[in-house]
Amino acid sequence: MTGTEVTGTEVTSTEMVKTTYREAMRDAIREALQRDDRVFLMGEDVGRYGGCFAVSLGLLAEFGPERIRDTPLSESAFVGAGIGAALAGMRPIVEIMTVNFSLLALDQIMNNAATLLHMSGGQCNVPLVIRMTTGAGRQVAAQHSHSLEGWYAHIPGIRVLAPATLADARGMLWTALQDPDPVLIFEHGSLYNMPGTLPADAGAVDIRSAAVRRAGTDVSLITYGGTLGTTCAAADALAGDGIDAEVVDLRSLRPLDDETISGSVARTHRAVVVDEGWRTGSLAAEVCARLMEQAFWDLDAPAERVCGAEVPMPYPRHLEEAALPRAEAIVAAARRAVGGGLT
Amino acid sequence: MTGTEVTGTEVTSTEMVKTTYREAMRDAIREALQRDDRVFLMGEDVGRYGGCFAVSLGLLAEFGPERIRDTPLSESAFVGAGIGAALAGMRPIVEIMTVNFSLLALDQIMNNAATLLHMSGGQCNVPLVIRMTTGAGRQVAAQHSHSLEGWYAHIPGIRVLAPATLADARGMLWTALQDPDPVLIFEHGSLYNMPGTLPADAGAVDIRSAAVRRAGTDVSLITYGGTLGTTCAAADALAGDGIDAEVVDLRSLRPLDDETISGSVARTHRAVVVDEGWRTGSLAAEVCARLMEQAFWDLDAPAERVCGAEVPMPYPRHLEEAALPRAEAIVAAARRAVGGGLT
Amino acid sequence: MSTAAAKALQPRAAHQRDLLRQMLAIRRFEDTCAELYSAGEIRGFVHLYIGEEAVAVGVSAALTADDSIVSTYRDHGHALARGLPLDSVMAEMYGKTTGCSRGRGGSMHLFDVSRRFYGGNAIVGGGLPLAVGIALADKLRGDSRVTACFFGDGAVAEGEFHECMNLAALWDLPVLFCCENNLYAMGTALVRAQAQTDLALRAGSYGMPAWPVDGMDVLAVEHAARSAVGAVRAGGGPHFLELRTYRFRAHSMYDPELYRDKSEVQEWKKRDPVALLAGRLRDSGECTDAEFQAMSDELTAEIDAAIAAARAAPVEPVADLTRFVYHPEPK
Amino acid sequence: MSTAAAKALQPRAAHQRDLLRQMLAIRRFEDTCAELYSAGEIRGFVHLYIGEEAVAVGVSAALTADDSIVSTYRDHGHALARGLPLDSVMAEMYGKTTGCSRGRGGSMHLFDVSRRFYGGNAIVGGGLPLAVGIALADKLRGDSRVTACFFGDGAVAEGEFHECMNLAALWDLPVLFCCENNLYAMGTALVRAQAQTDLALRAGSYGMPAWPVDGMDVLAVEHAARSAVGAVRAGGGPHFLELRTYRFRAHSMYDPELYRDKSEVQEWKKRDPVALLAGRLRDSGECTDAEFQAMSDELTAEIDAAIAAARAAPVEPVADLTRFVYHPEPK
Ligand SMILES: Cc1ncc(C[n+]2csc(CCOP(=O)(O)OP(=O)(O)O)c2C)c(N)n1
Ligand SMILES: Cc1ncc(C[n+]2csc(CCOP(=O)(O)OP(=O)(O)O)c2C)c(N)n1
Ligand SMILES: [Mg+2]
Ligand SMILES: [Mg+2]
Repeated sequence: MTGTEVTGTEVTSTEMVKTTYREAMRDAIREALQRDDRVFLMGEDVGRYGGCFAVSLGLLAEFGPERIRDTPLSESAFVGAGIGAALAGMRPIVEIMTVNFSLLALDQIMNNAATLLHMSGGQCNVPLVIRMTTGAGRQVAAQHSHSLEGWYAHIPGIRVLAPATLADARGMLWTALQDPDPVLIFEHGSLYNMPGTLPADAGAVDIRSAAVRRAGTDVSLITYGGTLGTTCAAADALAGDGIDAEVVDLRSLRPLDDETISGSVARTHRAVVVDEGWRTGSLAAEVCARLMEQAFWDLDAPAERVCGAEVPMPYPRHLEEAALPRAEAIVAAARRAVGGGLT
Repeated sequence: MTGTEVTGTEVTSTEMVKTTYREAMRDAIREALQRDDRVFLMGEDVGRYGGCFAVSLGLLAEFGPERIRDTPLSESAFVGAGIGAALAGMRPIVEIMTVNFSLLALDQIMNNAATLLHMSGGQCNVPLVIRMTTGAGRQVAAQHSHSLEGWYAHIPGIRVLAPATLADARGMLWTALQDPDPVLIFEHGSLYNMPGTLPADAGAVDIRSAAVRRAGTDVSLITYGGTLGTTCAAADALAGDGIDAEVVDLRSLRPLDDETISGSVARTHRAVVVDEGWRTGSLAAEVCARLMEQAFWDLDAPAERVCGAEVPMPYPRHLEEAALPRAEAIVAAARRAVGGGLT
Repeated sequence: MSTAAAKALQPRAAHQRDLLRQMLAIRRFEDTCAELYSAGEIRGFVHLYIGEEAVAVGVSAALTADDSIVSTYRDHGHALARGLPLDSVMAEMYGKTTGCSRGRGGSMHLFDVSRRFYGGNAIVGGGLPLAVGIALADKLRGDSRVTACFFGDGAVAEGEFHECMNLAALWDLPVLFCCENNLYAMGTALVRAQAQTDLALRAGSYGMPAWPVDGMDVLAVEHAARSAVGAVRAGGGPHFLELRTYRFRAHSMYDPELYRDKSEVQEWKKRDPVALLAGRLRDSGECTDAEFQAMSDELTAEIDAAIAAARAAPVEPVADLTRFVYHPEPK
Repeated sequence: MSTAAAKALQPRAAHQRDLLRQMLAIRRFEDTCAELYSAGEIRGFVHLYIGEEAVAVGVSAALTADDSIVSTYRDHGHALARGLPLDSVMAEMYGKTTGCSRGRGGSMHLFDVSRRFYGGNAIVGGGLPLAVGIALADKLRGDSRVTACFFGDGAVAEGEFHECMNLAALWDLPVLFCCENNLYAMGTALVRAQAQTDLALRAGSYGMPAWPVDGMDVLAVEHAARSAVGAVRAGGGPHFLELRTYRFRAHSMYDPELYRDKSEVQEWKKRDPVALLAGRLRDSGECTDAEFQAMSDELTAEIDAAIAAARAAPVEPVADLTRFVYHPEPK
């Protein structure tokens, strides 16, 4: 759950400026509002309050209440209204405070946003972006600590993104807004304070491919979002032991970039999938199933999963820590894999 | 999507009576209402209409409107009310017409039913049963054809059942009602008309274990619910080719019975997982991930998945059929597996 | 009657004959659908609008081509009244490529974005937020469109209804909420679903103008809709019409109708909206029996032609199964 | 005052002193929580009830031990007023095994089923269906319990609110809906969230008795609650109280309060419910400054003891991480 900065793959030669994940996200929203009249931001407390994670702080003053639109507590209606506005030609960014409340809007996402294009035989465009915070790590207990992006990745008709770096926080939104289909962006709550630098002219990034965040030869550590930092820390620890781990950041959870994932495993012959969500039925399960299908003969040991414990998140810090993927567990899994899965 | 009868494992010597899946379910509800005062059935159109699939037909006359309780169209409120009534000592059976509408009640299921016991440090009992119809096969298109039981199997704190036989339709409900935790029962819409016979005194069955519906040595076909019939048909076809398939009916989707699943694959060394849900993030993915973890060294070929196509269900019959797991696809996957996954 | 007065009546008569023709088209279309369903030519869920034709036709008459419409799974009437070509709707029932949704949607999911008809929606209440959003887009752009949103009495119990009433009223959005109160949600009578059965009063509690309308009288519906649409377009914020109507047929093709008396249905059939207007126009000489018969024959021919075309039309190839899940990747 | 009259007043005075003590206990408890939070001893989300104490205390005074309560994430006041031992609530803030939820829940999830306190709920509106269900169980069994359900003005916008009002009214369930209208949902003022800001009127549209109450005056709250609880218990169906109150502190510990003026807060603080009752009792001689100070000192000692006990208490072992996800398998 650390906010260690992970450097993106993009390298440029322009001036570098200090920023945070939160500011990168805010800059992305500001840029979108400036570049395209059809863009507006809508959600609970995005305006006067400044966003429950302060992402949109200041934007109300800059763009006014029509484009930075506070909504009542009505997740289903305002997400659905975002879909309707997209149908009618706008480019809404809808913020759901956290993934925990998105269940109240899931019918609209599943049965309208993801489905209208197909049901209408290709007529209905839903160029909508939905942003929400996900994940645990702040002791906010059972109803406020879900990681459900894996569920959303099950739904045909939408794209699901998980920016884990400053560059992706800065760059994924604009690309998502250009996409004719609905895109969901999951921002892990532990990342907002992550500091770092970005090129002054940082902008749109590709949203189709996974990224190798660290190259390695002995084992592929495959993860995304909030656990990228922990996974990189595990890779560091493994390096100390002489195990050279590759770290793959999925970036796009739907569709998955099979080529990069399988390509990595074809080189390393071992895989550990790290996912904060509850283990059973996690996104990690899907990655393992694909490795089974696409990389079975490449694997020298069974792919391992390091996931969230299957428990509604307990409040106390020691239990929350125990419930979340920790670097030691990743290290142990990687060692098992390198040992052939036989230990 | 055929309703071929699949015989349960239970064998008794009492008189056999003709019945259907629908009647077996109705008998189970009736028995529960008779045996336990605390039981009542609540949901949309369960009373006057007789249930949208006629499962509760006649029960209103028998038990009256307090115990066969029609609700307004308010999925979240009446599912939540079921949770509250269970908390307060009743044993409600809540019917959600179909899984498609359960998204509107998902917050209550996830954040209350599944979570109250833990959040309260063990104080809050939620002995609730929620029944719903699932699945496609009747050309009812994109918003009415979901198979989301795999999602529910992701949630710690609930049990998820999928009766695929008459014996299970007749027997799972009572056992579920005795369980102190919330239990979800998914009834595939294509099964209701399935005819067959049951012992006159058929009753409660275990809800913890998977069942081997057909023993075999060459490949394990692992499935549940609506696709059990198709899978058995595929096994028959394979037998004609000299491939002896074992058919495992998961029965309980959460928790999964690892012992039976891995045990089967340890014997056959090959697996095909069949699941009507969309492939990515399906329950089949979880089964494959577990096979990776628990049976990697037993597998002579990668486990295969035969799943629903990743598309909001189209209306026309030919496209719906193409979107659903078909016996031919299962046969082809089994052949690939038996051929070592190399073809 | 003076010649001048008679002349002034001409367009009125033509208009009313047109309303009658539209209602009759829906009636004939759906009678035919019921037959085709029994014959196994069309499948899935089919919800007939028979008895409620005055609502769709009356409301649609008050809208311009530039306004938007959101419908439900009981959408044949709304679609035809909106002017979707009958043959494209019929082809959709057959699941053919020539259908208004290329056959992918079927009865419950008729779409025609060129006519701003944003589709049948099979989740009760699920269309309301779409209507709110379409209206929000119009308001943000300063367009003077109105979005008409149809839904049943059953939808009023859903939380989504409440959220949408509040949003539309709070933001003063140009939506016309058209509640088709046919007294039943499947088998559940309004009185067993609503603590407060006066639905217009309920809507009024959000601070929006709302009133009940005789939904069996197309002229009453049109009159109410015109005044509501006018007010909405003039910036008066959302309006709500409770259209009191009745479904003559079963809820869907599966419904044994255990929940209501035949006599109740018979009572309502006395107020059949098609017969009501046809009778008036006959009495006033504006549509004679012969003219009515001609209209009917024309429709029969149109429907027969639509069936023939639908039967002959191609289906989407299986290879295209997953088309329209996403837009094609830019090359 | 005659001796008889003074005697008759005794129980009243004792009762009012008790109300004061309860409100003060909540105030002191929460002031302490704020400090402990700053010191990093307690974590997670903590929502203070300071300013709203009269609501919980007044409503709880009208309930019997056999009635049920459903609360929100802003639940310290409801829990303490219900009689949950202060030290078990404090231990819960520390996440200790001696906490009222064994430390698993934390501030937002206080539970005590032995006192029929069905918990803090952190999904806005999420507790309402539970209250409806508990009341349904009581009604089905013929128990004469009342279920009091607390929720904020923000919850009124959620669809769940609407569904639950309707269900409770339709089925005539013994629920007392206690809407804590503190004028804000996080940073969103009521006027920017509701088309119709008269929340009692809104509830009335479901056909249930509903009225606004001065939520800063504990006696007014108790009075209203007693009459509502009496009516509910007598079979009068659900009732709704709109308790007009104000939160003196930030929404949670993270909130910079950009959305309201300091002066507005100051205005409301003039109606501080603790000071209001303390002043009255001082003026009437029923609670002198010295008595108030003694009460306050007692509470300080009680809280200090609770902190010491909580600090010393054990945490759940990590080995028990997944305990209470399911009931243990029968052996
Ligand atoms: C959310 C949801 N719940 C349940 C259903 C099943 N269902 C389909 S139509 C219907 C009745 C709706 O009644 P009403 O809104 O009055 O419309 P009507 O059918 O009378 O036109 C029900 C319960 C559904 N489609 N969506
Ligand atoms: C469904 C849902 N949406 C959003 C939130 C985030 N949230 C927590 S409290 C709150 C404001 C609630 O306001 P109100 O109901 O008035 O209660 P108050 O905090 O004023 O006591 C919000 C938006 C939530 N917990 N649940
Ligand atoms: Mg109706
Ligand atoms: Mg509030």
